[in-house]
Parts: sequence; structure tokens; C-alpha cells
Amino acid sequence: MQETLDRLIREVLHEDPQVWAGSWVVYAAALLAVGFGLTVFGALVAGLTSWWERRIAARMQSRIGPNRVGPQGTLQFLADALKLIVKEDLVPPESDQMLFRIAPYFVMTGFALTFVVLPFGYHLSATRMNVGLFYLIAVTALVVVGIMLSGWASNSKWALFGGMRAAAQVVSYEIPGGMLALVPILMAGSLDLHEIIRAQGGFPWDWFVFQTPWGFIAFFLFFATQLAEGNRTPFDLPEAESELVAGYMTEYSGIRFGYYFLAEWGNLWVMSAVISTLFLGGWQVPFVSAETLAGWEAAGTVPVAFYGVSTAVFVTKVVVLMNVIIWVRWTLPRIRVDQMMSVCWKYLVPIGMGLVLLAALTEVLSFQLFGDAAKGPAPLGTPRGALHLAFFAVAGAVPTVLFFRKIFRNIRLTGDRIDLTNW
Amino acid sequence: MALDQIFITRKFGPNAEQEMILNMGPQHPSTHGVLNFIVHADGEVMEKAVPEVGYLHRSLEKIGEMVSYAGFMPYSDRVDYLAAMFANEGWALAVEKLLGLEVPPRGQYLRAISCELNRIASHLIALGSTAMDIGAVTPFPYALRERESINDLIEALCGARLTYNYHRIGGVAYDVPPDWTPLCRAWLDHFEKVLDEFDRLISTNEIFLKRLAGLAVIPAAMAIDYGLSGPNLRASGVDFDLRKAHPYGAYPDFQFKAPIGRAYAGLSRGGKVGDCYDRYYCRVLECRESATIVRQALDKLPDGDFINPKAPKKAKPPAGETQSRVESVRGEMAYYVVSDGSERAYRLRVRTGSFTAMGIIEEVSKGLMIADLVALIASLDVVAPEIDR
Amino acid sequence: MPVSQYLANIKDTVQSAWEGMTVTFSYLFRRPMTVQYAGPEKAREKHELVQDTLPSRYRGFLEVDLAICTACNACERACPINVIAIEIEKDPANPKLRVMTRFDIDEGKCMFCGLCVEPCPTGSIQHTREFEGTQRTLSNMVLRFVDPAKPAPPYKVAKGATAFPRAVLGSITRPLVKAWDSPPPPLPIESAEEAMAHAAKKAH
Amino acid sequence: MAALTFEQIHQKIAAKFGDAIGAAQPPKKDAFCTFAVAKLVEVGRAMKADPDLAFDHLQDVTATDHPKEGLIRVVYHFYSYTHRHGFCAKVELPRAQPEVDTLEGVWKSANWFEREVFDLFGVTFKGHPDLRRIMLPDDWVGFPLRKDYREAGGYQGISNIRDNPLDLYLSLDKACRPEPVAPAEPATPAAPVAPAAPQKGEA
Repeated sequence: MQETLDRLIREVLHEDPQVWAGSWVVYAAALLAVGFGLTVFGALVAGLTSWWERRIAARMQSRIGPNRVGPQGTLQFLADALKLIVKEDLVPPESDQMLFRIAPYFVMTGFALTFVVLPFGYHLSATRMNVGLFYLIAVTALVVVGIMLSGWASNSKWALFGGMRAAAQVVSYEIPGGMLALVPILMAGSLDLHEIIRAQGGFPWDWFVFQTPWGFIAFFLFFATQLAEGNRTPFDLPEAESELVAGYMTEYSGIRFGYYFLAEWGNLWVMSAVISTLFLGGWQVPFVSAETLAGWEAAGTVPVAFYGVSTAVFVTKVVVLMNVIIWVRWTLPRIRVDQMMSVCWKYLVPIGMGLVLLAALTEVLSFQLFGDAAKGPAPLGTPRGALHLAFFAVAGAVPTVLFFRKIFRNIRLTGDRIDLTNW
Repeated sequence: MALDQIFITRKFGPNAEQEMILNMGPQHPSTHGVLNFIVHADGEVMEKAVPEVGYLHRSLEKIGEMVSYAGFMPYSDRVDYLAAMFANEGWALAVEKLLGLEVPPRGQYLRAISCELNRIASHLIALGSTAMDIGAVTPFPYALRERESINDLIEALCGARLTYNYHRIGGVAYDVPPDWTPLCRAWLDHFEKVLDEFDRLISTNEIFLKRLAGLAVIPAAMAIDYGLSGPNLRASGVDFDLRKAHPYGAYPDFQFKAPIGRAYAGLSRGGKVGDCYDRYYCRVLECRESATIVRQALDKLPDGDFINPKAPKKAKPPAGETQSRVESVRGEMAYYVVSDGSERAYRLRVRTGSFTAMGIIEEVSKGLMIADLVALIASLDVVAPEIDR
Repeated sequence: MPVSQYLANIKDTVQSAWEGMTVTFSYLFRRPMTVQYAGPEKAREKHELVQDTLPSRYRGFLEVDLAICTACNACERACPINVIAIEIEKDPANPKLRVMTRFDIDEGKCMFCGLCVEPCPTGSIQHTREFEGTQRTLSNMVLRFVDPAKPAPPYKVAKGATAFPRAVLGSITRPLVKAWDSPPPPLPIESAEEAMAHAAKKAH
Repeated sequence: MAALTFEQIHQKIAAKFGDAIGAAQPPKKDAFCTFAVAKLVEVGRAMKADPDLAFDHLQDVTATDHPKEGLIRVVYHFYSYTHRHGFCAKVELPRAQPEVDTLEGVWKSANWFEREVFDLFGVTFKGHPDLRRIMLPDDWVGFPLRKDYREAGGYQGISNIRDNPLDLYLSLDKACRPEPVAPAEPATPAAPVAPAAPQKGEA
């Protein structure tokens, strides 16, 4: 981002960025603009996701969901936000006033800071940190601070339970999360999100998820840890409606309550973006191989359309993953607190360690076998390419076919038929 | 799992003063009505949960002494509004016993059909809310959707969807509308398939099983001692069904077998006879059982009048007392009626299944976690109106 | 915990989650059961009234067709919660005749149990399929079938008649049900005590 | 598994306890017999222990209030799952000071049943582990199911008496009813003249 700003100062303002006193003003203004833009984007995405989740959840429960406010109900989230703003924002008198008010902003900043690093397309992200993923894991810890604060400050036993559960859950799931993220990092060899994406190819069998079987397992387990980090079912213990009334949000009302929901639905986008970056090849466009991309960059003639297409591909992957997260929420029940801890420490951590070991071994082995061609997407001709294609056929294509066959069998079994009316 | 054992068997002796007293209710998302549990907890693990009832006490028994025999029928709906047909039938049986009145066979069959449909509807709510209390929200709308079909069927039969007031002293109020039977049969076939899908979605779900298997096991002797009845008793392995032990109405003509608890969750998952999953799964099997009963009743529906023509307009039974026992959804519902010859009952007592089920919660909830208390309440299927009357 | 149990747990979880997920996903391709409620105004002009979708025995607001009401008070006695109030007085015009000066049904208190419909000899009191009657004040829920100024004479039943000409079900109730925000009735305050005294005298 | 009839059970118990067991009342629909108050727990324990009787289920405990006889009768319904037979027994207590031993030691289900009878009838059960009101608030005055109970019209200042909307319409009718003048004259609804108070028989 900084070079673009420097180029801008040189060409437009004809000043030398290093020397000119006013350059920090330009940087500050740019930062403000991009920061504001990304936060508004996060809020809009959270709002639309809330409408979309309620529609998908309704459809899965044989209902319809909100379709009265705006065309097909799309402005429902504006109506909700307005209602929350107008509603009385009650701060319980015997609660810890200051902490009670600050807690939602911790959660909001934790959510907004992740956008600094998240890619949106080829070269499209706020910054290109070389410690991108490490930064991401660090920043999501802020959300936990916010939840624990709200749990403690509300002076309500339910909120306390919710806060303590959040502390136990999110903190303990970061360890397997970090470990499982190591698998794609080992494959890609860098922490920078864009580098990780570059190390994967456009076609599915070049993605890290289908390159190796442990990458495949790591994908599912990493998905589970991200569910736990985002407090989504089956790990939504901190905000368990049926046990803890509303968990850490019990005493909140008005727009303060809205912040939590904004952060939770916004987190959906962040989770999906991270997973699709690490495992599903981010913004890699299928028919553009690494060589052609390198050629364009060398010649500096990257077609503008490529930016658009790469962003489109990235957004579709993220939306598909968000639907999977929503779909999981409206199917699986919630696990108990001690089961949640035993899943983390008895299943995710040992298996995570095993996967990292295997990933490291493959790197060393493939480096010995294929030399420096071991990195990056392998063309189909080479043995590695064939290996990837075979594994993709087994682990990717066959289950998808089985899946759709089972869907239509389920519909036939209850005597229903496919009917997309009654929206 | 060793962790669970350590976690649950903590002692609460010396550090009792750090105990947290938590008021779970009376307005709480999963206490199934207006019930309150004073939970003595140490962190997530509860020392005990003392139930506190009476928030929905409308003193139906006092009203029974002020209203005529026929006038109490709509009040009997409110004894357990999820199983109003059984309350109607219990009250009608008691008064008929006092009057020595015979119910014509068609009336008895219509009572059996309406009761068993109502049993399915009430069980569907129990299954759906158990799944929702464990956190799976989707099974609840599926259960409600099937219940809507039953509500429509019963609404066509007697005009109301929840508080039916369908039975009368000496029979039932209306006959079956002409096009009702084929609709009912069509729904029964559809229901069998949907129940299989419900099982595939939630009953065999591993997380659901792990949450309920081996939880709050009630052995048979303890169940009998605490007076449990209905699915809660049968889930503990006691093979007692009032419709079989003391047949009334049209039940002798049907072949059915109330399901017994057999550690359905599977021994590998720690499932035992009489645990929460058994109580849940016994209700799923009972839904199937009731569906077969309704189908048999529809096949053998006799002709003739549906209410005894000699039923008195103003019932004035001779002095005396009786107790009629009905196998309601939540166990044995018994009406103990004392009459003194006037047109109003001298004393009316309703013994209900949820009342004794609440009595056992304090004993069984020792050492459970708060999330388990929610699962225990859902598995016992207690409902506030039946407890407080 | 043996390794076999460890692997069995994982297999069961994955297999049952897959089973459940396919069920919910299959619902995306099915028709939701919700019937979208169009609201009274739009429904009336497209004349698909929700009342017509209800079964014929639906027990909605009570309705009395005074043309065939014999003023026998059977319904008032049958009602367990005294929702029906009938008053019969000497006709001021010619003292021999008895005339109904008041026939009120408190629909707000009625529990729609249907006990009053059964004893009615001519079937004049019936449950309609009307239910859209929310009011801002509770006393607006009382439907007054006899206009206080025009008392109604009881119907004389012809010998052995079984069928009685009755107005279309719902036609009398629908105009009587007030708009949801209509003001409360103009009750003079001081006479409320007198009314309570009258009611207390009547109760003993 | 022989299901005994009421008479057989009654003879068995009477044989064991003699005078403590009253005569079996002539069955006006359901037969019952009266136990002596002192011997209740003893008889109960024997009924539960005796293999032929095996009453392992206390199905119901309730009470009936008889102000004319100055008695409160506590009614016990026993049932045996093994033999599938039931039995009904009563205990007569003076209305002023109704006291009886608790059966909670013998059947655990008695715990809540007896608490309800205490709450609604005022019968104190000696030895009950947790005898407090179950339905009504703890500071409620009076026992509702007694025949001579008069409602207090509210609780702690919150009245539960509501004007009956039907009666409020009476005054409206008087205001606009034509006064009773001779038929010749046209009725003048405008001037409200207080008509003779309508004397009507019991409606």
C-alpha cells in the first residue's frame, strides 16, 4: 500500500515522498479512508450475512424467513439496526459501568483489525504483511478479551458463565488452530497470505486441500477450530440460548447488543476468507497458471480484468464457505463444556501434531525426490501432478457425487419433490 | 472418560460457602413453562437443583367444586393443554363411572383416535424441544410442521387446535366429518417416513447421543419409589402401561406394545437403561406405536351413535367417590372425584405424571452440569400446567 | 480409552454429521410449509379470506341470530364462565309480551369451548369462523347483539319444526366487531358503581 | 402375580393389624377403608413389605374437607406394579389440628404429594423432611381447598378483581332506553328519565 501512495505523491503532487513534510498527512488520510472503507465493508457484509443466514436457516427448517423489508427482505438488517439504535441502551446499575461499555468495542476492534491482512483478490488487500497469518491469530485474541469483559462486567451469573466458557473455549482452540495452520504454511513456505495463495494453483487439485491427504484432514479440523473461535455451533457455548439465556450478551440491549452480533456475523466472512486462503487457493483463477502470471508481472502488463476475476473467484469461495458454516449451525446440536475441552485436547491437538509431522516429512521427501520443482502447483504431466489429480478424484469428486445423490434420495424418501417456489 | 469422572464427583463439603445460588427460571428459555430451579452450583457442576413450582397454579380443583360436571370439561383441557384429549377422557370416564353410564363403541373408538393423535402431537413437541434444548434448532420446526397437520386434522374433527373440549360425558361431541378418514390415513403414511428422517437427523446424531447417553440414570426401583409414570417409568425398564394393565375404552381391541427402555444409546457410548436418551427414544417409539393404534382404530371404526342418547343433560350422580386412571402423554392422569348427589362435584383431585417427575429432579440432578439439567428437564418432558394445575 | 473406541468416536461423529447435514441440505430444494398471511385488507380485495380456509367446525367468535332466538337462556346457563348476558323485560309498549332488551357476549372472556351451542333449541347461537377482533380496550370485545333502543321479541317455535331459517354464519358478527383502534364505549363513570351494585345484587 | 380384590387385601391387613383397620365401607363406586392415625406408617410399611400385597407405588395422596363432621380425611391410593392391584385408604383428622405421620420414609413419592396437601388443606405431616408450601407463596394466609376458604381478593396489595365488562354495559343501557310511557306517545330517548329499577327473577 505504501508504494502506491508514494507513486501517487510523485505523479500527482510532484513531491518526493521521503523528503516532503506533508507525506505523513497523505498516509494518515489514506489510512483513515481505507480503514473506514474496510470497517463499513465489514459491517455491510455482517448485515447481509445476517439476512442471508436467516433466509437459509428458514429454508432449511421448511420456513421462509424475512422477506418483507425491502426486496426479498434484503433491508432487514437495516431495520434491525435501526430498531436496536432506537431501543433503550440499558446499562445495569450494579454492573461495572466502564468495562460494560468498553467490552463491545474490544470485540469490534478484534473483528475489524483482521481486515488489515485479509486478501480480496490479486494484489487486493490493505497491506501485504510477511507475517500475515501470525498477525491474524494474534488479533483474533482481542475478541476473547471483549467477551470475557462483557461476561464479568454485566454482574449477571449467566453472563459470567458465558464469559468463562468463552475464555476456556477460544483460548484453548487457538492452539490446535495455530498447529493446523502450520500444514499449509509448510506447503507454501511463507506466512504471507498472498504467498500462500500463489503456492496453490487455480484448479481444485492444485489447492492445498487436495494436494495431500493430511492437507485434506487438516482442512476439516481447521474448519472445526475456526467454528470454535467464532463461537458457532456446535461450539456456541458462550452464547448458549437454551442454557445460559443469552450467555455473555444477557445484560446487553440496544445497539451495544448489536455490536456483538455485527462482530459474530462479520467473523463469518473472516473465518471463510482465512480458510479459503489457506486451503482452497484464495484468488487463484483456474486457467491462469503460475508461469503466465509471472510473465504478466515481469512485463508489468497484468490485465485489469484479472483483478476483477480473481476477486470474483475469491468472493465465491468465501460465500460458499460461509454457507457451509451456516449449514453446520442449523444442523448440529451443541456440545457440553467438558466435551468441548476433551475434543480440543484429546482429538484436535494430537491429530494436529501428527498432521504437522506428516506435512514436514512430505516437504523433506518431495524436496529430495523432485528437487526445487517441489514447490507450487505441479503441471499434470509430472508424477506430483498426477498424484494430486488422483487424490482430488478420490477425496473431492467422488464425495460430491455421493453427496448430491444422497440429497435427492432424502427428498424422495419422505415423498416430497424438488420445488423451489414459495419464496 | 476419566475427565468426566473427576469433574463430576467433586465434593462440596467445606467450601460450601463459595457455592453459587442460581435462579434458573421462572422465566427461562428451557424450563418448559413457568418453572423455577434454585441451582446450588460450584462453577458448571451443580450440587443440587431445587425445583420451585406453583407459578401456574390456577386451582383447577377448587374450580371443579364451583362448576357443574359438564361445565368442568373445558377446564380439564387446561390441566395439560398439550394433552387435552387425555384430560377430557379422564374426566369423562370418572363421571361416567359415577353415573354408571355406558359409552357406545363408536364413541370409545373416536376417543381412542383423538387421544392417540393428541399423544403424537404432544410427543412431537417433547422431541422437538429436547433437540432444541441440546442446541439443534432445526428438528423443532420439523416436529412442529408434523404437529400442524395433526392440529388441522383435530380442528376439522372438533373445531379447536389446542384446548379441544371434544369429549362429553357419555361419548364425544361430534362425529367424524365425511372426508376426514382418508386425510388422516394419508397423513399417517407421510408421518412414518418423516419420523425416519427425524431419526436420521437427530436421534442418531453422535453429539446428541453423547449429550444424553448415560445422563441422570433412574433405576427401576427409584422410578417406582418416586412414583414416576408413563414414558419416564417405562424408560427405566418397568413394563407398565395403563392401557394394557387396566384397559378402558376401546383399547382392548387394539394390538400394541408400549416401548421399554433398553439403553438405546448403545453401551459403547455409556448408554444405560433409564438414562435421558432412553426416555427420549421411548417417546420416538411411542409415536410410531400411536400411529399404528390410530390406523387400527380407523380400520375397525364401528357404526352407531357416538354419544349415549341417555346421557343426562344435567349430570347429578349419586353420592359416592371414584378414581378413573388414564394413560396420558406424561404418565398416569387420575381423576379422584367425590360427589354428594348435587350437580357440582364435592371434591375433585387430578393426579398428574409431571408432578411426580418434578419430584425426582432434586434427587437426580446432584452432580450434573447446568447444561445437563436442561437436558434432564427436557427428557422428563415436564410441563408447568400439569404440575401446578 | 482404547484406540478402537477413539477411532469409533471419530467415525460415528463424521458419519452421523454427514447424515444430518444431507437431511437439512435436502430441505433447501423443498417447498417451505409456511402459508404467507396476506392481512385482512389485501385478503378481502383478493377475496381469498383466511376464514374460508378454516374447517366448518372452527370455533371462532360466537354469533346469535336473534330472528330465531327463543330467549330460553339455555346458553347463558350452559356457559361455565358467564360470558353471555341476556336480559328479558316486559315490553313497555304492550305489557303482555316479554322482550329481550339485551343480549351481550363478552368475546374477550369467551374460551370458545362450544358448550353454549349444544343446548340451543333453534341453533341460533353458533361459532363463526371470525377471529380477527383485536381491540385496544377490553370492553370493546363485548359484542352487543340487541340494540338497546330496539328490544328484540323472542322467536315463537312452530310445532314440530326442526329446521330454522338462519342468517349466513358470520354475517352478523363481522359488522359488530369494531376496528382495532376504536375508542372505548362512552361509559359514564359514576354509574359504574351503580352497575357493579346491580351486578352484585344479581349475583346473590 | 395374583391380583387380589379389595376385600382380600382388606382381610389380609385387618388380620395383621386388627382394630387399627376400620371396616370396609359399602362400595359406593370405589371401596375404601379407614386406617387408625397412629398406625398409618406401620401399616404402610407392612403393605409394602408383604410379598402378597407388594404395594410399591403410592399412587396418590390427597384430602377431602368435611366441615359438617369437623373432619379432614387424607386419602391414600396405593398400587402394586407386581400384582397389578390397587387399594384406597383414608385417615380421619380433626379439622382444628390435622396432623398425621409422613409416609415419605416408606414411599419417596409421598414427599411432594404431602407438601401439596399441607399447602392446600393445612394438614401437617410430622417428620416430613421439607414441609413448606408448594403451590402458593410461602407467606400465603389460609388453605384454599378448605370449604370455608374465602378468597382475599388479592395478594400483598395486588387486587385480582376486575370489572366485568358485561356489567359495565348495564349503565349504558339505562342511559339510552326509552322510558316506560303509554304506547300512544312517541318514545323520547333523548331525555334520560330514571326508569323503575328492573326487578327480574334469577336469570
